Amino acid sequence: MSELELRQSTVEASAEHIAPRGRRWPRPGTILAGGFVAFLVVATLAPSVAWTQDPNAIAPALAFESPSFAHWFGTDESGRDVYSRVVAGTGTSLLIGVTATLIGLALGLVLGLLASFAGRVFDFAVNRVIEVLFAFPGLLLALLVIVVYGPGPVTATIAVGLSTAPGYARIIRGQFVSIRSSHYVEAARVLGRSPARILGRHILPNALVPLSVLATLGIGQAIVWASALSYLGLGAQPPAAEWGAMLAAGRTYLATAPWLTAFPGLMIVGTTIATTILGRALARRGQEGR
Amino acid sequence: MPAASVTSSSFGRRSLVLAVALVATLALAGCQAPESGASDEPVQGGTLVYASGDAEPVCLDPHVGGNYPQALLASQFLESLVSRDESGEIIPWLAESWTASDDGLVWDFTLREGVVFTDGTPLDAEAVKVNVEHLQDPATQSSTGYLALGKVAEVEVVDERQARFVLSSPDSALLESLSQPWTAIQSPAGIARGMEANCEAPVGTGPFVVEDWVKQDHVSLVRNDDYSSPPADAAHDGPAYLEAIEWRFVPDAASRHAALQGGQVDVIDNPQPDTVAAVEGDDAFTWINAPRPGAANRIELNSGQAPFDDVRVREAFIRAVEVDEGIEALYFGTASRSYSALSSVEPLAYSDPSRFETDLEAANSLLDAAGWTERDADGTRLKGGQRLTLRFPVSTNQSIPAEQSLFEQVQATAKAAGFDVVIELLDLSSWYGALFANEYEIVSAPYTKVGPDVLRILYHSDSITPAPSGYFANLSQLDDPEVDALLTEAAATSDATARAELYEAAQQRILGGFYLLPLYDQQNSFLLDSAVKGARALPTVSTPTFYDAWLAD
Amino acid sequence: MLRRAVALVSGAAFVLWAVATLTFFAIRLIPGDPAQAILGGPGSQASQEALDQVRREYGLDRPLIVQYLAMLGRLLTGDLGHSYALKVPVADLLSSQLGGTMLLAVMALVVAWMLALGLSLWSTGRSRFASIIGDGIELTAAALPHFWLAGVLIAVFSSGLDWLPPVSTGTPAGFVLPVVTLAVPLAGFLAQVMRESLLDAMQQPFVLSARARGESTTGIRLRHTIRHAALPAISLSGWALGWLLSGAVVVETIFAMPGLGRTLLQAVTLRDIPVVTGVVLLVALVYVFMTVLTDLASRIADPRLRQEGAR
Amino acid sequence: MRPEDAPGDAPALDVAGLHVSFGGREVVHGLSLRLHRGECVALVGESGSGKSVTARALLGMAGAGASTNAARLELLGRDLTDAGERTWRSVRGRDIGLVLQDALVSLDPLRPVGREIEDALRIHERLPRAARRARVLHLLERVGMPDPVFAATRRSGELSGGLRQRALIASALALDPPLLVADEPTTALDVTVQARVLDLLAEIREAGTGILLISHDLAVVARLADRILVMRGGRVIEEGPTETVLRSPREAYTRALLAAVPTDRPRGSALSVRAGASDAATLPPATQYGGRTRTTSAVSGPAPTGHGSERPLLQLHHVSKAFDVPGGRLTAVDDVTLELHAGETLGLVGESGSGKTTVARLALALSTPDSGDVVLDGIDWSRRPERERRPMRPRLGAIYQDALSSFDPRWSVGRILADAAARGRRLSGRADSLVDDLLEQVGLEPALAERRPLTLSGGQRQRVAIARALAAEPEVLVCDEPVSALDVTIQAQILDLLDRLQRDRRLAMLFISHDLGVVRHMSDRVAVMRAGRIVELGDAESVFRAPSHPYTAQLVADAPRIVA
Repeated sequence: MSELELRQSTVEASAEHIAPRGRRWPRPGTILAGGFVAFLVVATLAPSVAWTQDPNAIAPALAFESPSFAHWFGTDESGRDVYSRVVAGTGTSLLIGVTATLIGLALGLVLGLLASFAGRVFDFAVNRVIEVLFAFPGLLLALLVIVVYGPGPVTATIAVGLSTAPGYARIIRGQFVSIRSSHYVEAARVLGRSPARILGRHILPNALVPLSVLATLGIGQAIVWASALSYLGLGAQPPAAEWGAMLAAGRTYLATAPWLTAFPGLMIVGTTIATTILGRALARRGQEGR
Repeated sequence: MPAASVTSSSFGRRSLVLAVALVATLALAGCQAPESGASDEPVQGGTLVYASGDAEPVCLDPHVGGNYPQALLASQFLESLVSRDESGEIIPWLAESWTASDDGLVWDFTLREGVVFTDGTPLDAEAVKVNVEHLQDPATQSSTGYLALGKVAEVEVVDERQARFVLSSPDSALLESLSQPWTAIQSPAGIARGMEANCEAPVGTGPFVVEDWVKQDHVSLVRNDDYSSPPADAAHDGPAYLEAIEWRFVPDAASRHAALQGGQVDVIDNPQPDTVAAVEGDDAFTWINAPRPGAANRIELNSGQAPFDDVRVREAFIRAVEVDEGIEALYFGTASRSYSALSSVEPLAYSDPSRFETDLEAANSLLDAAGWTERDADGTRLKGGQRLTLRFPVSTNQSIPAEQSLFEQVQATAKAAGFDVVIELLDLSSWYGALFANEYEIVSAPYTKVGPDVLRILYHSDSITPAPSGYFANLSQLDDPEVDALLTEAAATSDATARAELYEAAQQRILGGFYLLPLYDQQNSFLLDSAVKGARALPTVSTPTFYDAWLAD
Repeated sequence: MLRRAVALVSGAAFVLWAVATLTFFAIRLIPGDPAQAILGGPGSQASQEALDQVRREYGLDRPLIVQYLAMLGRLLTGDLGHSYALKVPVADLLSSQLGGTMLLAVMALVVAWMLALGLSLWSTGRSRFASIIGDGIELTAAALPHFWLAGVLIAVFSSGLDWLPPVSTGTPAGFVLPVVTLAVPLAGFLAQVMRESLLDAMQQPFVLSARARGESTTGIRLRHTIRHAALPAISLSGWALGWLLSGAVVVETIFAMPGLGRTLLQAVTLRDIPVVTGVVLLVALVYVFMTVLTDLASRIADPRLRQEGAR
Repeated sequence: MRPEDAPGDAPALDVAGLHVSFGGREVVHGLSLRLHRGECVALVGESGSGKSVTARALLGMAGAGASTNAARLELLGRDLTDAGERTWRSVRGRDIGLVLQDALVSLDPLRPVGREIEDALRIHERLPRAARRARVLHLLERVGMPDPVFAATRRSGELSGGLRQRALIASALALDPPLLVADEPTTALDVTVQARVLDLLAEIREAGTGILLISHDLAVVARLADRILVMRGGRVIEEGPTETVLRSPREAYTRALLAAVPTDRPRGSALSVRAGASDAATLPPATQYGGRTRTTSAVSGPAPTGHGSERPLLQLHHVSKAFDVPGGRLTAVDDVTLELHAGETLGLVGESGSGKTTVARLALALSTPDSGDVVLDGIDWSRRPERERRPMRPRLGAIYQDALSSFDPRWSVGRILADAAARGRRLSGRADSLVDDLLEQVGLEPALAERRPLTLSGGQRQRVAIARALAAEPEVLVCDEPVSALDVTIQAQILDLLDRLQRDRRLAMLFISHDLGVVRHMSDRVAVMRAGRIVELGDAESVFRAPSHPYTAQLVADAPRIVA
């Protein structure tokens, strides 16, 4: 079992435990999370709408100002506006999170499909591969990728994606196997439907919808891992405002300027929580819609 | 402790910074003077805990490789033939005197009498010979020491206390080279144990002995009770006051500082400028500011290829970049702007602020003149469709966060003139990789060496040719026969005045060509719990020494 | 039983072989010359002779397949080679570092378990309020990056309150912050799982049976539901340990503790290939061992799993 | 107050005006009930009738969010109307015991059953450990556990269904409470095991314990209960001695319940009460969802058994199938030979694990036999590659026990049916009318086409499943336990529907069930399966009337029936 499998199980469980009381309105937590994610989307697509000044404009004379009306989140060591940088960093951070998740998902899908449909030999082989990949803990695998390909945001993204792949692969395989042996697939076989049609009409749609929910949950964790790589000096490049890199840079001034780390940190934590809550809400809707 | 409190209360304002360095220096010197009052009487015993933010050495023998972290530790248990005092004068240490032949090719060193290595081997001329051979043996894998002794052809044993260095060509930097920890003298018996054992615990004549090295954690050093060879500028004779030193490796700056505040450690190195400023006026802590000798921290402009093969573009860059405010904000007044290729502790450093005045208009017209007239949507200048992009590889292992922030400011200010600076944060190996591949326009690399001869290593055209491993030190790829001639001549000139003139001429020419942008001295400072008395930095490569140190209650 | 044991051991051997092979060939992709790394990294001014000598000495001049077989042969005898940078046998280096990291990881695992159990027991089956609070704590804890949490803990408990040392001192007090840093995010994950399985268990008929016997709520928690809640968390422990080892890279750096994580980070920076390979193999070994252990523990705790094997 | 202190004639349980509601919605409306020691009272009703909630309310544990109040709630004369949780805890287990449906999950699967039984002793009495152990063994012996010492150390999952149910009863009897509430105590069990457990409950009643037996199955209740209370919609609608209620039920609903029991009902007779009957109570619950009432009309007349010389439509020739299980190989189907003719229903009956479902899967060519052949209309169906089988598949339809899981959860009813009817062709405009037509045939509203199966009731789902099976116009219909998850009146409707469709379309039907009554009612011929083998095969009536194999005889004897 992995982080992802664990998340999947909790999502399914939380969806089960919430009695369908015919709720028409989303819960307050979901609305809040939705609002937060909406802000993230705006900050990603049109950051200039959300920021109050140029995130890369330096003003060393204004360095280390604590949060104020002019600078909501204070200023950093180069006098840049932390709020604007947090906004500007949203795109990069989400890009890293989303791309890493997509890489993990795509790899997991290939492995999972191979394991489920390419026969016993493949199933055995892929399962061993997954097991071997699991033997490398996430950061270790990421470090190994970085040893080979050198540090940087692209490598970090690939590394994080790669390290989540075995988790996705196992879930996807499990999902395919359970759907393939489900009664409704059997019912389709009884009706004389071809394997391709069964795969396209039943198995893929039913496996991929929960997977997309799972992916929303993976994004937050991917950002956290990418930020750890940034802390170790193996992540995003300046002056790109990326939350992990801001956090890593700001940690130096933790004692004297805590706002440098507090706000990017809150964004990472907030994004993870918000995507998780939304993922759960999605899962609930999926469950209720059935 | 008066000296300490003066030091710690006098920085914080830019105008006072220069004074601070002086006061700190005086404060260190002051420790030598006998002091009144019972509490100033040195106390015997105790263990000092030192927390180092520098990388943990992979080998404790500074002959192997030869980097600064090794020098930091080696200064506690190894000693060199000579040392240097505050004014930059060479003073006796393991060698009590020396003479040079008129042609500068033969140097005779007379060793101090009665000095014994901590394994019982006596210090004699044979030991000096073995050390030089060890440094020059490829199997030792020496880099820094090997380079420093590049002109030493052989060492002859004249008698037990007389070692004769025979040079292949005159070397005015020989004494400075021999004062460095990377050429320190080790026990021949210790060297004979082989690299693995010698890396674990080198044997020297120093005031402390390596007892144990727990990898990734600490090195235990214990007092050498038979110690008898302090350098000429030491405050006392005989064994050290401290019983032991626990030398810990604490890579995280915030943790290191918190540990000092919490009393878990007594001394930290590489303190963050903001934390130094934060303990300002706090009697509980003492700040030792000891910039490294050799080169100043600077940004080198790669003149070997476009666009910096054009002096106008180089000047435009230097005119465009504004770093003064940044240095003040980021270093909280703990570092002062440098206008020289050499460290401010080098007596022969030549400084010329006029060449580094920021002038955006001048930068723009220079670039226009050089043909970089168009601009794209980002505001980056273009010439024949080529963008004015400057690749800037930065080693995360060699630069502190404040420095990286400063580079970001360089990036931001250069943008105004139309430069697109691309900072690439790289680990050390990848960083070297980028340099070898010539994939850089600007770069900042530290280089520590005692004496102005460092200029020859950094700016002589010979240093453009890479070693088989790909290494080359002349990162600005400065290729000027006149500079070459000046530096070669200076290295062979033993007359002090003539040598100083030659070095000044060379520096003028180097600065005048806009090959580099000096920033500040190589930052090297220590925060001490004020219970630690008598600690100082050796004026050679500014490594700390705890021979005179003691722990007040 | 014997068949199972054979399957487990051969599976473990396969994983280790595959990890060794993968690492060996992955590392050949690293740009740069290993001989140069041995000679003190690319910054050194190594001469051609020195490079050649090192290549001969380390067998780097032989064909790749010969090097690979030689490595496998050495591995079989437990020889992990010599560190390029530290010039010591990798096995010696790692054996001195393993203890600290394992102690850290296992303690963090135990603390995470206790935190998660406490939180999930507190927040489950009470009010909606408690469940929302519990949920919030879990989500937040699970989203905390280690290095940030460590910074906050140091700022509060070391710099602020001066209760605990910010760097490892070898004393129990020095262990507190690193362990907490590692344990809190993990506890967030574990608590999520535990709470769900606790909720699930509380809706099972056997809880009704127990209540019908006159069992109190506390009694039901202690005698029944807690075990069910623990089951998925037990099977997670193998993964959790791997996760903790990842976190150890960061935590050991921040708290200046000796250990595998820091060794690995240093080896990565120095391109010290034998050490990287050694750490990877060691971690894989630990993972394989943990997998077997959790499998065993799950079987002991849940007879249904044993039953499955017999049906 | 100890039971023996109670007034001699105080009933074990005396309840009057019991109301239970959840969040303002009342689910039990003023129930009254009196039960003496040594007496068994049955509470009978279909799902949702409020019987289980009542049972729980009597133990003071109707559930979170439930509010319970009663005019009178006395246990052995002790008033419990205002009892708090502490009081209830002292009562539960000591004065009143509860036996739930499935011991696999009603006993903690992680703990040895001995410990579970011991718990009640530990909670209520201060006994030394050894004494408690002895009591546990004694209790296990009392409930007829063959090896009590061994059984005490087993977990529920390690015991067979019957034995674990005995252990569950032992745990409820630990302190010999005067009252035992048994909520569907035999529902998950095979017939023969069910009979033994009912015997055990009878013994317990004889020993002086009052039993409140809760069941949906009148036949089970008939065996044990002294009095019957019929519950519907949270009310007791009829009450009386067992004999009276069963022989001359007053209420139409009770009559409908009785009519729905297929046991001993001749083939072809309608089980569900006809639509349009005056009493609203007879309306099947299908009307709860749809607007109009569409009930199937009863069918009558003898079954058109038309085989003889005709070639069988589906044949299984000496078919065997084994599966790998840890620790060996399990032969699920062992040399089975069956024939199925057009227009005929072949019943396949057997207990769980006898191989019935494997036979169904072999017949449907969802799995391939290890040896023997499956022949569909003269074509060797089992040996062909799937590609060649696929065009033939629409000739067979299948209906499963769990209809819901046989539908793609993302598809609407309309899409499911249109897809099945399409047989791979494009339907375009005709799809809607086809779906409407199919829904009408199985007695469902056209409006249901928009819904997802999850939102349908159990009966409606099974109707949709039947409609899907019919959509492809099959010749053979394989029904694997089609009604075992349904309430008895719904079961009756589905059985009637299947029967009618089979006749109308001259379908060959393989009807698989563990329920003898259902099989007997539905089948022309019957095969009895045990441990993978057919032990008896023949005409349905003769097999059940005069079983030749002792196993069949045992099954027939143990089957619960209303009229003994």
